[in-house]
Amino acid sequence: MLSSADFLFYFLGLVSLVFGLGVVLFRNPIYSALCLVITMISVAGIFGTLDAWFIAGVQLIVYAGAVTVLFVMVLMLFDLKHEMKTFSKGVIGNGVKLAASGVLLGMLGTYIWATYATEPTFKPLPAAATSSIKATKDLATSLFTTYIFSFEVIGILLLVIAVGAVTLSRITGGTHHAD
Amino acid sequence: MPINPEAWKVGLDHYLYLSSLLFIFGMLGVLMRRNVIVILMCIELMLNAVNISFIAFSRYAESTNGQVMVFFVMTIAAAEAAVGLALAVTVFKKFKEVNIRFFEHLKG
Amino acid sequence: MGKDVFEIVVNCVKMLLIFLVMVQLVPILVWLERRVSAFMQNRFGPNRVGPLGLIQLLADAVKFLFKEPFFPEKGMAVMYYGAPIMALIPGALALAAIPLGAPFHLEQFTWLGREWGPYDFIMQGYDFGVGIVIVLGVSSLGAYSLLMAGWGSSNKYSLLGALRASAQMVSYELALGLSLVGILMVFNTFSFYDIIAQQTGMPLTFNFFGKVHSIAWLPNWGIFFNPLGALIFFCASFAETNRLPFDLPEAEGELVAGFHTEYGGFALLMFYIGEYGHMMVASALMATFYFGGYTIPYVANESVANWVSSGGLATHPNWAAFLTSLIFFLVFLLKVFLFLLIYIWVRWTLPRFRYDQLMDLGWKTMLPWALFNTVLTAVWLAFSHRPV
Amino acid sequence: MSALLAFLIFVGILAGFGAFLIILSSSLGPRPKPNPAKNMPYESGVAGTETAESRVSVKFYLTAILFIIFDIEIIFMYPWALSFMDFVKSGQGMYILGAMGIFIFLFVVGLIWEVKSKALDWNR
Repeated sequence: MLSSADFLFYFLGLVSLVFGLGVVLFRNPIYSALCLVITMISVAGIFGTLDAWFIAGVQLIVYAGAVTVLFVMVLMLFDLKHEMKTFSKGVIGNGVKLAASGVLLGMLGTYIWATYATEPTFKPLPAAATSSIKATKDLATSLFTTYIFSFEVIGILLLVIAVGAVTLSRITGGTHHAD
Repeated sequence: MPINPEAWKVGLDHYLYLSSLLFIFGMLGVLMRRNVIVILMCIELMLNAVNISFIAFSRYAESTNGQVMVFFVMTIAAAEAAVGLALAVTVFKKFKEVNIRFFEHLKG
Repeated sequence: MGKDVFEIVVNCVKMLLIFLVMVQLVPILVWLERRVSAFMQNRFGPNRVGPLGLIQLLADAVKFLFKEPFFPEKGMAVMYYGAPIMALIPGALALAAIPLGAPFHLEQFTWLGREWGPYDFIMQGYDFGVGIVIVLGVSSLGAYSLLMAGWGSSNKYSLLGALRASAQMVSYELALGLSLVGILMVFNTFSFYDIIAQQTGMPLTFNFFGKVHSIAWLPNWGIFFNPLGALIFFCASFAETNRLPFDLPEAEGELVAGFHTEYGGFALLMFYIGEYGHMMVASALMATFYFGGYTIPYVANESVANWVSSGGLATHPNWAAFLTSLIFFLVFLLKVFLFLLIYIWVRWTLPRFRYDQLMDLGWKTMLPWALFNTVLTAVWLAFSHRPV
Repeated sequence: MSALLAFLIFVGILAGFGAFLIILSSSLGPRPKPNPAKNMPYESGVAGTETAESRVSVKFYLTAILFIIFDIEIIFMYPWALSFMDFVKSGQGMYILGAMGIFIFLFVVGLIWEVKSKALDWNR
């Protein structure tokens, strides 16, 4: 019978796929932003099924609580009445794009079907770390011992963005007017 | 060839299928949409799909490297969203229109 | 959710109880607010309906239910109706993640002719190991209900109010998050139960540059380890819940009621439930981190258990265990009510900030002070716990 | 895992309760009698000139951008807070203080630059 862990994975996976598709298909960008919020929360849930609780919390704080709020805020500031057509036109262009994603989906589908027709190499979930606190502590110690250099580079990157985003929003350049 | 009835038990490859499907949706969004903000959102979607496979591999390989990598991917994604939206706002202020076609006028 | 039927049923009932705790506390808090504000302004407040005016809130709720359903002209239905529901969710989810009492253990017992095995229940909705990160993550979703309300009611001023309220809520979340880093460093763990365990019983003992000092007359609470962090956390939580003195988005002349101008009837009440929910979460966090959670200051948990079982109140050890955790729940509720009282008290004493003062306070004073507090705690811990 | 199941059940209960309240309150009241004056968005009596999507000051998104950047720097401080005492107890106190000192120094430089560049000034 479907165990509760499997049910959780299938439920959260379905929610994230459906609302992920919603982000792409909704004409009004505000609704696609709201679908993005629900996708972020369900991806945090999927991290939960993988016992990565600290990363699920960070995903909720950073993605669902900060980045998507910025998207919704910027969308609200724009004048959306005369929204250009949402999907790119051009038959050849669209044809190539749809063909590319069709090929990808096809490959994925046949791969799934091929592996599961034979004997799936089902690897059971290894035992979770003793407690999520200990797992987070291992994450923290490895962050500060093996990845210390990239940690400092991230600090510099964040400083550069703090300065860059503000100056970017102040330039009034641009060569041509709207054609 | 009948599908193996035991296939629905969740293993590592189920997470990879989910993450690749989400990635394809994000890629479709980036290719098809014209509104800059929605393109940035679909890039966030693709980065989330990458995060899912990172965590799935780190969970099944029982090492924390995947989770540290997810930390850095999140920083890059948030930085990219912040700068991308700052650009989109300058385009909007200039051309009263948010469309990927106007981005090549943005010089100086 | 549990091994067998009994545990699953008890967990679901516990889930409903915690949800009812939040929804039922809101009318009591509104009544308390009106009585306390009346007391402060030397008048009576609601005392006609029912004893001491307690039924007043029930009457209000019923009146709100029967208001004419109103929908603004060019409003968006999904956002307009989604906003009140979204206002309910973060507060309750965060409250369910905070432990309200001590976990208790039930031995083997027979009931309805069946043998029920030993169980371990926690007085909490669900226990993620890293509780505080999930609570912060969920309470950061509160900004969406404001934005959806502002945008859904297609009223220019409510949109401006919503943007202001969410900008304020967002910028004070920084100070909220940073002020907790100090206390987490002292306790060296994320799980609520370890934090509370480190604050029980013995008098205040701390290690100051190598020498261990102990002050007998002070309990071993977190506030003495990190007073500045506690102050910043409490002030930032005012701004998180849009309460006075930070409720400018709802108070300015033309903004009228800010993001919920176009709402009447029960939707308006749901926004209040959301606001009080955030208040309860902030007071519960304040009590858990800085004032010892559900433990009684000088009394160790075991002595409370012994007192209950010896006192003859409970014959069967299971009832004794249940009663002890009930006592802890009442202690925790008392602490949370003390902080809620302070929220209401501050509302009727402090004047309101202007918007640029409010944002300057958030970015230019609270954030640097929280950072200073973190650095100070780090230096103090590094030098006092050095392996000599 | 069961905690996540409880979390989802709780979200379901909350959303159901909220939807029930909305449906109840919109069905119980008197039949909505639309009338143009009432349906106009409430602008304290003054007839609204433009719709909600008209120009609104763009200062708000700058706060949101800066919030993201500083929020990530705070998120990096959580694992530091967790592993700080273990490093100190194992004699590496100075190492961890130095590592985080650089990070916090960059945080402070960013904050000071934001304050000096008047990015956060609300002239209203």
